[in-house]
Amino acid sequence: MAELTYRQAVAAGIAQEMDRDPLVVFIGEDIGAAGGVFKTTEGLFERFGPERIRDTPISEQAIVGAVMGAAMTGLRPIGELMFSDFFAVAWDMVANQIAKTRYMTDGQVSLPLVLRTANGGGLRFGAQHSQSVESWAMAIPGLKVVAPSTPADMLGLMAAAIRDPDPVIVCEHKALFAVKGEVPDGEHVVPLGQARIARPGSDCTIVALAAMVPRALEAAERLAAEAGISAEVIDLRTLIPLDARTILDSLARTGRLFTVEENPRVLGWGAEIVSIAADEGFDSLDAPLVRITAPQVPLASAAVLEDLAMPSVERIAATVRRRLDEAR
Amino acid sequence: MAELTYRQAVAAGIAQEMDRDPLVVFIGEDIGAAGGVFKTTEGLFERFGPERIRDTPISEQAIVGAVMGAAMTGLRPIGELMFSDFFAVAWDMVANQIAKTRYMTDGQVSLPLVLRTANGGGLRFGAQHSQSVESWAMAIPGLKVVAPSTPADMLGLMAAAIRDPDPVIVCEHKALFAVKGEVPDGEHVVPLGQARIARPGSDCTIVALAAMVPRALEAAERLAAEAGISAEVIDLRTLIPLDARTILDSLARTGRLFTVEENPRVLGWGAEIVSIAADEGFDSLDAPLVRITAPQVPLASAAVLEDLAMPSVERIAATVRRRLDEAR
Amino acid sequence: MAGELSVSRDARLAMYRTMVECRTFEERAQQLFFEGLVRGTTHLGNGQEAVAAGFAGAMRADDYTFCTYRGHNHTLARGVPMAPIFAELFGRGSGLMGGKGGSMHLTSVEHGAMGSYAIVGAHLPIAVGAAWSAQYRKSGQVAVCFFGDGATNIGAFHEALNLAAVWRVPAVFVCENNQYMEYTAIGSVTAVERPAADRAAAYGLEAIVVDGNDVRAVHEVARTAIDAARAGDGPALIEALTYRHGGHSRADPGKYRPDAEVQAWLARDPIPAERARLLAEGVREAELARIEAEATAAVAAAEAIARDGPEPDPATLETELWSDGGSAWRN
Amino acid sequence: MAGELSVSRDARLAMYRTMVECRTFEERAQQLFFEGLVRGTTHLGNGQEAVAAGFAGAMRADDYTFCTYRGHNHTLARGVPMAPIFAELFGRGSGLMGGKGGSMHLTSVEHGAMGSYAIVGAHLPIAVGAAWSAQYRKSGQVAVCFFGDGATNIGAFHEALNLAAVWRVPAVFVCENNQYMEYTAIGSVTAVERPAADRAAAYGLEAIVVDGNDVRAVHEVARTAIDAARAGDGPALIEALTYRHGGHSRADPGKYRPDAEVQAWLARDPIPAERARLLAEGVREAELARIEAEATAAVAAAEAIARDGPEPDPATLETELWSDGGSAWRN
Ligand SMILES: Cc1ncc(C[n+]2csc(CCOP(=O)(O)OP(=O)(O)O)c2C)c(N)n1
Ligand SMILES: Cc1ncc(C[n+]2csc(CCOP(=O)(O)OP(=O)(O)O)c2C)c(N)n1
Ligand SMILES: [Mg+2]
Ligand SMILES: [Mg+2]
Repeated sequence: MAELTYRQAVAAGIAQEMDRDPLVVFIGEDIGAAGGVFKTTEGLFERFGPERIRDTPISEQAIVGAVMGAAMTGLRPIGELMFSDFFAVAWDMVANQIAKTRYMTDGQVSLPLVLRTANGGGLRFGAQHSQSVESWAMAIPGLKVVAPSTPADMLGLMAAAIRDPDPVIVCEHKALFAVKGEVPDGEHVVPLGQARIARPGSDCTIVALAAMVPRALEAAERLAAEAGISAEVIDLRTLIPLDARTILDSLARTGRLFTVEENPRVLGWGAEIVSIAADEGFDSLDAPLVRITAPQVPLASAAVLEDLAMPSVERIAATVRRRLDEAR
Repeated sequence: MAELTYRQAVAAGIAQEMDRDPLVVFIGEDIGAAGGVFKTTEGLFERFGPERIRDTPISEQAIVGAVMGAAMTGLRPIGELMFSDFFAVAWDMVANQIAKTRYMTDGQVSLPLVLRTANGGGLRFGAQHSQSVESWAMAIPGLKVVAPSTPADMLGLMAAAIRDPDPVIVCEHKALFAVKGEVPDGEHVVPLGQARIARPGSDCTIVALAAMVPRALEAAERLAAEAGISAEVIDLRTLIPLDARTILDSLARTGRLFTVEENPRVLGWGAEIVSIAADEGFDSLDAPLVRITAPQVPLASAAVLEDLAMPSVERIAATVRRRLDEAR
Repeated sequence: MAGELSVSRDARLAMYRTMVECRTFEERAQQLFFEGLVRGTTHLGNGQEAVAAGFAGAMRADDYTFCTYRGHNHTLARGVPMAPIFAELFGRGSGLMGGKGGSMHLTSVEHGAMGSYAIVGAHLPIAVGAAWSAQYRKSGQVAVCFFGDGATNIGAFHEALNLAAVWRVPAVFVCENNQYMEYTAIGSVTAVERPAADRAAAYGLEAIVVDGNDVRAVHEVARTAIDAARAGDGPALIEALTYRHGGHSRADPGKYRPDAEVQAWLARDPIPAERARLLAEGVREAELARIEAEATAAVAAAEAIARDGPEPDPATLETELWSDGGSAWRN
Repeated sequence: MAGELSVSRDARLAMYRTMVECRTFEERAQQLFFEGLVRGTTHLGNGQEAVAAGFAGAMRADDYTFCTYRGHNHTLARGVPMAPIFAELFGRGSGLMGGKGGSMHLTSVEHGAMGSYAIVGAHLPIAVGAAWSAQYRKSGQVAVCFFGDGATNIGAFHEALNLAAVWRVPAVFVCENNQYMEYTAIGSVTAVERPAADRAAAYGLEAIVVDGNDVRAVHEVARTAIDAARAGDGPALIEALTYRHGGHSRADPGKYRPDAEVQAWLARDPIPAERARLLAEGVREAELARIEAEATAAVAAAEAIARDGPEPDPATLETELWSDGGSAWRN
C-alpha cells in the first residue's frame, strides 16, 4: 500500500491507463509541461510526451468537441475542464452532442471518453469557480458521473472511467486535493456504480458525496459520541450509474434517510435519491426524508459566508439529531 | 374575452408590455420581419420597428450576453432562444453570468430581463430540438422560471416576466402553440409564483406543467369516469418562485401525490417537489410519492418512440389507478 | 481554374449521378413531407448538390464527413443507401438509425458519414477531433466538415478553426454559403462580405472561394485541399457560393427572398449546367437519360421499401444509450 | 505616434498617479495574500498599469468598464476607493460587494466599473449589450472591455466582435496581450501572431496594435477609439502589448517564462519609463515623489480600514439574489 494524495491519485490513475493503452490521449489547458493548475497532471507530460498530452487554447467547446470526435474515431481521449463551472461554456457539446449521439445513431457511434474537472467549493474562489455541477451532468441521459472522496477511489474510479466504453464525467473535488490516503499496490480499478458503506450504522442513513463524505463521517462520530445515535454513512461515489440498491437496503434497516449535498438545494442529486426513496422505500420510512444542502444562492467568496453555505459537520450533526428527536 | 392561440398570446404579451414601456426591447434570430420560426412574434416588427425588434446572427452567447449587458444598463430586454435546447450553447451566460451577478455584486446590478424559448417535445424534431430544459434553469439560483399551459397564462405570465425586476426564463411549449383559449380583455398580468388548481379533487394530487397539464386533466376525467377516482390537478405555471404551499395544502387533503413530467426522469422538477413533500408533507402521506416521467433516454424522433416516451393520458391514468389500488 | 487537375470521364459521370440522385431524392422527400409521411422536419439540399458531389468525389472511402441537419445530400453522396434514409425520415424501425435520429441526424459510420448535427456549429469542433484522431493514428484519413454561412458567426466555428490550424489537423471546412440562414440574409448579420473566406486569415489560412454550383470547380478545390490535408499540410477553409432552391425547412416557401434573386440562382442550377457540359464533351444524351432514369427508379424503389418498413419496436425506446445496448442508470 | 493629440500636464500626472496607485496597491495585495489575509485567489496587474491608466484617462465618468478577474487595476483606475477593494479581498462585510464576490469580481456600478468576470471571454458579449443599451438610449456612453490574449480563442470573443460590428455599437475592445494565458504562451495555441489584431479584419475592423507599456501611446489610441465610438462610428479592437511582472495568480512564481524574456520586459516597466519622461519634461522630482508617497499612504490607510472591517453578517448569506433583497425561491 502506498500513500498518495487525492491530487496524486488523479495523475496515477491517468498514468496507469495511459501505460496500458496507447489509444488513451489527454488534452486541456495548461495540463502539459505546467502539470495542471491544480498540479493534478504533474509528470504526465514528461512521461507520455506531447503527442499524447496536449495543451489547448482557451476553447472549451473545442476541447470537448475534439474529445468527442476523437472518441468516435478510435481513440480513448480524456479532456480536462479546469474548473467544473466551465462546463457551462461547453454545455452544448456535453449535453446535446456527447450525451445524445450514441442513442440518436442507434448505437453506431461509441464514445469512450472522459471529461475530468475540478469541482466544488471551500477554497474561497467565488461563485464562478466553486460550483458543484455533478447534478447538472446527472440529469442528462447518456452521461456517467463519478465523484470520489478518497485517493484510492480517485485512482480506481479514474481508471474505470477511462476503460468505460461510454462518456464519463469525473468530478475531482478541489477541497480534497491535499487529502492523503492509502492506495492499493498494482493495478487498481473501482467499478462504476457501486456505492460504499463508509460507516455502518442502524439509526439512520446519511448519503454523501465527495467532500461531504468526510464531513458526514465526522458528524456520525459526533452523533455516536454525543447522542448515542448510530448513523450509517454511504459514500455514493458514482451518481450514474446510481447504486440505488445500497441506499434502499440501508433505508430498510434504518428507516431514516438524510442526504448531505454541497450544492444549492433545488434539484441537487439528493432530490433524485429522495424521490426514489419516497416511492420504492416508502414502506421503510419512519420519518421525513431530509436534505441537508447549501442554500439556494450562489457561493460567496468570503470565508465566513462560504463556510456558512456548505453543510458543516456541526450542521449535519445538529440536523440529524434534531430531526431524529422530532421523529421520536 | 378574446380567443387567442397560445402562439398569438406570446406576441400579445410582448406587445402589451412594449406598448407600456419604451425600455422593453427584443432580440433574437429571425424574430423580425420573419415573425419568428414558430410565428410567435408576428406583427411585432411592423408595430415596434427595427430599433426595438432586432434580428441577430446565430450567436446565442452574444444574444444572451447582450441581453444581460442591456439589462444592467437600464433597458428591459427580451432575448429569444429559438429552441430551448440552444440554452446549452449559452449556458455560461445564463447560469454563470445572469444568474449570479446580482448576488456577487451584493445587489449593485439588477437584471430585469426575459429569455424566452420554444421548449418541449411532441413535434418529432428529435433529441436536439425537443428537450424540456425548465429543470436545468430551475436548479440555478438566481433564475425565475415560467412554463404556462394556456393562452391566458402565456400572455399574463409573459407580461409579469417582462415587468419582473429579475431574470425570468419563459418556456413556451411547442406542442401548445396551436391551442386556443380565452384571454381576458384589457391589460392582463398573472403574478409569478402562483400555481393554479386546474381541477379540484380529493383522492390524489397530480402536479403537472405546460403540455402535461391538458394530459393530466384528461387523465383525471378518465379516472373519474372509469374508476370513480377524484384527482386534483395542479398546474404549476411557475417553477421558481415555486408555489410549494398550494402543493402541500393539496397533499394534506388528498394524501397522495403524483408528478407528471415530460422530461427524462433523473432530476426533473418533480424530484424537487417530491423532496419537499417527503419532508414537509410527510405526515400527510398515505402512499408512496410517484413520478410519471419520460424514461432516462434522449427523445427519439420517430412518432411511435416519441409518443411512448412522453407521459400519455393513458399512462398517467393507468399509473394513478394502479398506484392507488396498490396503496389500498 | 476548373480542369487543372485531371478528372476521368467516369468520375465526372459519377458526380453527375450523385447530383441527380440527390435532387431526385430531395424532390420526393419534399412531396412525402407534404403527404405527411415524412414527419417532424426536413431541410432539403436542392440546389446545393454540386458541393456534396464535388467533395464526395474527392474523398477516400475511409474519410469522414460531418454535416448539418441539411445533410441528405452529403449522406447520399457518401454512398449510404436511400431506403434506410427514407425509412428514417418516415420514423420507421428500419430507418438508418432505427427512427431514433430523424432527418436532421442522418449517420452511417460504415460509410464515413459521421453524423448530421442539428445545433449550428457544433460539429466543427467534433470534426477537429476526428481529424486529430486520424493524425494521431497516422491513418491518412481526412475529415471534411460542411456547414452553412450562418454557422460562421457562432463561437464553435472560431474555436474549431483556431484549434485545427494550431494542431495542423487533416480537416477541410466547407462553408456552403447559400446566402441565408433560416429566413434572414447572412449579409444583414455579418460584419464581412464573405462570412467564411473573409475570416480565413484569422486562422492563418488561405481565403478560398469557389462557385458552389459548378461541380467541377468544387471538385478541384476539394481535391487540392483534401490532398494537402492528407499530406500533412494542415486544414483548409473553403467557401462555396450556392443557393437553396426551396425554403429553409418543412413547408417554408422561402418568400423572404426577392424573386429576381431566386430566378437568377435557379438559372444557375448546377445540374443542367453540368449536363450541358457533359453533352458538349460528347457524352451521349442517352447515357445521361439512363442515369436520370436509374435515379428515379432507385428513389421509387427505396421509397417502396421504406414504406413497407415496420414501425419501431417499442422495446428500442430504451436501447443503445450505452455500449452494453441498454440504458440502465441505476440498479 | 504618441503626442498627436494634446494631453494636459494635469492629465499626464493623473495617469501617472493612477499607475503608481495600482502598482502600490497590487504589491501590497500580494504581500497580504502571502500573509493569508487575502483569501482564495488574486490575479495581479503589475506591469500592465499603463493600459488601465491610459484608457481610464480617456473615458467619461459615465462610460462603462468591463474587465476580467485580473481587474484590480481597471477598478482602481475608475476611481473606486481602495478600502472597500481591500476589504473585498479580505472577505469582509465592508467589502465592495460585501464579501460575496471576492478579488475576481470587483464591481462598482456607481463608478462605471460594471464588473470583473472570471469566465474567460464572457464579458465581451455583455459589454456589447451595454454599448447597445447606450446606443438605444442615445446616452453617448461608451463601453470599454478589457480581456487577455487567451480570451481571443474562445467563442464568445468571436460572437461579440461580430455582433458589435454589425450593430455598430459604441464599444472598444482592448486585448491586453501579456504573452501568456495561465502558464502557457499564447503563441503556442494561436493560429496567428497577433491574437487580437490579426483577427480584426474578420469583423471588418482595423488592426490596431499599441505599446501597452507606454501610457501615452495607450491614451492616444484610447481617445481615438473612444471618441469615434461615441461619435457613432462603431466599435474598435485594440491589441496592447504588455507583460505581467508576476505569476498568473496566487503564489505562482511564473517560472515557465524564460528569464531573459522576463528581464527584458521588466526593463520596459511602464512606470519608471513614464516617470523619466515626466522628469525630462520638467516635472519636478518632488512632485512625483509626492504622488508616490500619497499612493503609499493611501494604500496603507485603506488597508488599515479594511483590516478593521467586520466579517460579513451571516444574515447576508441569503440576501440580494433578487431585487427585493432576498433569495426566496418558494413559499
Ligand atoms: C445554435 C443554434 N442556433 C440556432 C439554430 C436554429 N437554426 C437551425 S438552421 C438555422 C440557420 C442556419 O443557417 P446556415 O448556417 O446558413 O445553414 P443553412 O440552413 O443555410 O444550410 C438556424 C438559425 C440551431 N439549430 N442551432
Ligand atoms: C472559460 C474559461 N476557461 C478557462 C479559465 C481558466 N483561466 C483563468 S485565467 C486563464 C488565462 C487567461 O489568459 P488571458 O486571457 O491571456 O488573460 P491574463 O490572465 O493573461 O490576463 C485561464 C485559462 C477560465 N477562467 N474561463
Ligand atoms: Mg445558409
Ligand atoms: Mg494573457
